[in-house]
Amino acid sequence: MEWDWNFVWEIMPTLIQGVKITILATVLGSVLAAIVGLGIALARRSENRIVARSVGWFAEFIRGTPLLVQLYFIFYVLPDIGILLPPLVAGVIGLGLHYGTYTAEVYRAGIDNVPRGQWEAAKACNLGGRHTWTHIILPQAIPPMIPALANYFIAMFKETPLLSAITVLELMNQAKSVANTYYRYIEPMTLVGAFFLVISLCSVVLLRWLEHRYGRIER
Amino acid sequence: MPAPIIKVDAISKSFGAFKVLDGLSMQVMPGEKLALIGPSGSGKTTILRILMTLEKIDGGHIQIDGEQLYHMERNGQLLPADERHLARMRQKIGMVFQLFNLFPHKCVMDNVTLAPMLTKGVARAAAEKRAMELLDMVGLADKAKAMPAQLSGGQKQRVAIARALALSPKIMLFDEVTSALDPELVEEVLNVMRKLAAETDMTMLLVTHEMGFAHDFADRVLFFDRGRIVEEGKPDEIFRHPKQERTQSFLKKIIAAGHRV
Amino acid sequence: MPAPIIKVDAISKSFGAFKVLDGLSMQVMPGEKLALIGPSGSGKTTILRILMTLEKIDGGHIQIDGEQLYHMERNGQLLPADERHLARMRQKIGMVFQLFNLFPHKCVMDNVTLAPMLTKGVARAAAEKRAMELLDMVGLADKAKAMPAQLSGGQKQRVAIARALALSPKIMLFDEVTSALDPELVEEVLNVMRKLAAETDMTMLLVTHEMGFAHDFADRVLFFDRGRIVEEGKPDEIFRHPKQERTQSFLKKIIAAGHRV
Amino acid sequence: MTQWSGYLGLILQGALVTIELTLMGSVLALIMAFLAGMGRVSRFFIIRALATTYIEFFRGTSIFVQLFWAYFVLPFAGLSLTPLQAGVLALGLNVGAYAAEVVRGAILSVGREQYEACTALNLGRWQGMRHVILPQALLVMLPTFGNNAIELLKATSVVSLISLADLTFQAQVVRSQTGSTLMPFLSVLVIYFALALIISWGIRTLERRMARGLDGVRV
Amino acid sequence: GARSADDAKLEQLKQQGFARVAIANEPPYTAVAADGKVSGAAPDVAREIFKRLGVNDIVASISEYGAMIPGLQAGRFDVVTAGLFMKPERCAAVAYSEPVLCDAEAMLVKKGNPKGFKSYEDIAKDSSATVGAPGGGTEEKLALTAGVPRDRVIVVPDGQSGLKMVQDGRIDAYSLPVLSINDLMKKANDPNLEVIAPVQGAPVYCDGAAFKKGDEALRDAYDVELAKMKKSGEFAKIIEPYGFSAKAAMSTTREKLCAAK
Ligand SMILES: Nc1ncnc2c1ncn2[C@@H]1O[C@H](COP(=O)(O)OP(=O)(O)OP(=O)(O)O)[C@@H](O)[C@H]1O
Ligand SMILES: Nc1ncnc2c1ncn2[C@@H]1O[C@H](COP(=O)(O)OP(=O)(O)OP(=O)(O)O)[C@@H](O)[C@H]1O
Ligand SMILES: [Mg+2]
Ligand SMILES: [Mg+2]
Repeated sequence: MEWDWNFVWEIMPTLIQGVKITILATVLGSVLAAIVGLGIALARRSENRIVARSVGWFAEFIRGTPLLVQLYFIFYVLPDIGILLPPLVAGVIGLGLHYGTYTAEVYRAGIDNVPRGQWEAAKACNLGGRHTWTHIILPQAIPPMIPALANYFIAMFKETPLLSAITVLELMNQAKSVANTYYRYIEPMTLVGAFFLVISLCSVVLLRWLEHRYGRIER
Repeated sequence: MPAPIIKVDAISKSFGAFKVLDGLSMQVMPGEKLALIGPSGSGKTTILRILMTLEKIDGGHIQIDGEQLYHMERNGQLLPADERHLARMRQKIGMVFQLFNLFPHKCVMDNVTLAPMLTKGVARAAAEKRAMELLDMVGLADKAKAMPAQLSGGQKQRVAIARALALSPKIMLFDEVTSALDPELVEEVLNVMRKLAAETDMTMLLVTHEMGFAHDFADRVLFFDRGRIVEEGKPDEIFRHPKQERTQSFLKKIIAAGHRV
Repeated sequence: MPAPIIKVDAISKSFGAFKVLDGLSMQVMPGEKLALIGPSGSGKTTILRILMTLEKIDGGHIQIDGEQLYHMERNGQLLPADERHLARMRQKIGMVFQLFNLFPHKCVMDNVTLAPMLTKGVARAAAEKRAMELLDMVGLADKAKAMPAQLSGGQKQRVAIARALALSPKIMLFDEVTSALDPELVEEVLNVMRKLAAETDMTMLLVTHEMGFAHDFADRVLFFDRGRIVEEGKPDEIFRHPKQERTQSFLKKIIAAGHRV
Repeated sequence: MTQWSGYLGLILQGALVTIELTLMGSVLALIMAFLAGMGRVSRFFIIRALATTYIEFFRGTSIFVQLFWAYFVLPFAGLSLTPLQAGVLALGLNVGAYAAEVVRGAILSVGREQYEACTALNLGRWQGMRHVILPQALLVMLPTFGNNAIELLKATSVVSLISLADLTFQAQVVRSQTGSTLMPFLSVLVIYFALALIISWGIRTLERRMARGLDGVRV
Repeated sequence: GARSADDAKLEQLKQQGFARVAIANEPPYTAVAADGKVSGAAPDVAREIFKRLGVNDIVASISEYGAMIPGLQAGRFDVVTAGLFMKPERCAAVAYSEPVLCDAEAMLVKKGNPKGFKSYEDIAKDSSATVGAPGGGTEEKLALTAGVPRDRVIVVPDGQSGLKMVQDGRIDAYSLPVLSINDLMKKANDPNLEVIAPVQGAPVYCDGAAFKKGDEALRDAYDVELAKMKKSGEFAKIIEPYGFSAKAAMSTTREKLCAAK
């Protein structure tokens, strides 16, 4: 089987349709993951042992099991208890929840990396809990973790093909449907690969910049 | 005779199985300047951190300015202090750390004004005016807009002192405030502290390895060893005529290592 | 008069735009004990690191024991040294660092025997015998099986000295070997160095802020400032009667900060 | 529901395939990680360039694309792999690229002073690497390797998309044969989680064993 | 020439003792039993024919419909026996045997057929209606040809998912061959569902075993045995228990089906 450029141009518009959905899912998933992660990180630090423990185990469970199965679960099992989500919404929730457990670790590391001296200085300045978080800890914790967060969002982007399993017509699904129609795998799959590679290489540049911009904090 | 401003009564403190403070008692008079000296690991830092409520005590009592620090009296009963009580007590105490612990993401001015504005609701203008006075006092009025990373160690430590003073505490705690500094920068910080000691009637507790400075600065010296006060007295007594053998051998080693007393 | 063992000839070194060493020259005689003093950032560490080949030079020449350090003579031409030449030259030089730099995953014995076994092919038994002698010399024969993390700072530094000696270098470089230690631990390291100075005819270069020790230890003192040697002479001359204004003001500050000279 | 117990056998067969994939993939990933990770810090430009290309390519294109490529496109180049081989190849190379960065990071995380001590003791480059740097770096790598192994375990679920009868795939089969959705998915989630727990327990044990008496090494 | 190469294929299969077949997971065409054994009408026929050809067994891998032909071309399987209906485009891509299983198309809808579908055109006309079908299957193509836009033809991975999506109201109709839908209905036993069969305007399709282009000799050998079995009635014995009609398969030919518009 030979590479066929005409075929490439023919299927391009279809694939671009898929790209749009892929990007949409990634963006929405990232926003959700950023929020879920902060929630988990704070809950795990909670004074309430039961909350901290159960959130901890839940996060471990999500982190230790494949996103693909979780997506099946959200899409096919949840309707049994009356939660019927459109494919894209189910996909975004799956991505957000799954990656939220990763970003939670980033938040945790970011917070732990603020030296103990800063907590103590805040106390010596008689700042209360809320003021310590908002004025001292988070402003120092968040900038250094931006690159790590971005890293996970790029990883999430590369996992969006999983959404094809729950009928979201993202890039991979479009490519498969093209392959199904014309019985040719080489061009669509290679194009999908090239597309991911290009975005990834661009994101490497973006990451370098983020690292440079936010990576360290001068003390 | 006035009442002591700090009254430490038989407190003990362990880290795991290791007993750092063992039934320690001491009293400090208002306005007194106290130097805490002693070998590494003897608990000097720990007692300061306990007074600043950075560590909890396992037993005993502490009174600050006539009030219990770690306990509250409610209906004649002594209960463990809650966060509100601790916050109120902390207003009386300020602390300067060995490693400065400035807030690296805030400029010098913001470091000094943050706490008064947030905890006492001082208006920005008033807070900045007071901050400028304090920065002037420590000789850094021209660095108000600088970020901590742009300062030398000595300058950082002087900012840290100004920051602690901004809350006008009655008691100031200093933990080896010069030991992280290059030798050439030590003097500028000690000068500020001398000035402070001379000009205010604040109570000051100082942990230091600079025996010469401790000698000039302190009204009274406490010598710590293994979580207890082994000897105390006027600087001249302790440094020139230590009674305890442990004190003598400690001072001898320090002097041999090249420090002036 | 014997030939100098170290001959530094008009070397310069920059980090980026910042010129750390600027046409520096100096000579050291075999067996001489040299103290390098001077303010922070004046290039003392840099010259030691250059001698140890941890930094490259930008210009100038260095001869060690009659051979070029950074250059090789081939067919009468002076070429930049290759790794083999450097490795051979490094056999003559040992260095002890401020932060010890022990290998944390190896016990004390392995720290000392590793290099002789790997670089000189010494058999384990012979290497361990020699290591025990050295550990005995630094007073740590009983710690041979300990891991570095189990040692105090002073002990770590003594192991580091033994490790450097195990390669029997002709020249030893010491960079502020006591400045990371607790005051009480300084003396044990200085004692080892005194012994070393008295017992061997090794050439020793010492960077230090311990003026008292520099005074006792050194045959000659070099005072560095901004990458140049501003003044040099016998310890008594430098410490008691410094000629240069820069030297005087430096020593005055150090003394004011509480250090004995 | 009587049927269901019969299908448990299928699921366990799937678990076996998943374990097999994880083990073989991990071995390949480990080899690639050390080759490429040390290649990245090589003195020679060519080796660095090769390692970088490998890493960026496999991190950049999504694992799905790599899998479909290995399975559907490679045969046209005359290399026909069984589904298991294709799965191991894609997973191993993909995770190996991520782990290579861990190796590199760990090597670089060993302080400059350790390299300088090696120079001062006149150890050669390889001697220093072998006796001083790598033993310390290994301890730094280990926890992240554990995470990589769990990532690999989870990624095996995507081989179900190329019809390799792993855990996820068998869950699908059981689902369409029994008509029950909840049970197969829930049970494979639990199995995946149990496997992930075993991996992290194993790594922790290994770490404790290696870290004995090593409080000085950064972990 | 080509002929002997083709014979070689059968020889090779005989030697390795099995043929690799692609199946779907769609009873009654193909099915996997609780013990993991492959059954279903299509593989059962293939198993019997291969046995007669001297190939003892078949090894099945389950595949998506869309992946079957590319997989065949890539040499992943020797033959597809999965209810892959003959259509002109497919006949161009693979070498089919004579017809094996024939079936009409059906749709699964909610009880009472609320949207009143009778044909794929009805779905195309209702701009809010969605239809599910296996990716790369006949039904997907039929729906698209009937004018249902791409975004209303939902690619559903397997029958159980399709059933579930109709139950949950995610899609309005799910289309598969009649017997497949009936099998699904039997398992689901859901009174809220209804089957529309046959779909109006959709022809009756027949599948055949699909071989790679170039394997025509193997295909021809396969056809010979298939014809014998059809004649002897063994063919009917295998497929009729699954609900398929042997007569339907015997009343048409590959030639007709591949030419059909
Ligand atoms: N958070 C902690 N956990 C465990 N042990 C601790 C902790 N903080 C202090 N210690 C131990 O308590 C002992 C006393 O410590 P402390 O810091 O009070 O000594 P110090 O007198 O200030 O000594 P130095 O002169 O070295 O600062 C030390 O042995 C120290 O190791
Ligand atoms: N790797 C480097 N990159 C950039 N600047 C450097 C580097 N190493 C040293 N410097 C700079 O070179 C100057 C001289 O450094 P050096 O360490 O030799 O001083 P020093 O005399 O040893 O001072 P100290 O007493 O503080 O150890 C300093 O200003 C330092 O900041
Ligand atoms: Mg202390
Ligand atoms: Mg230095």
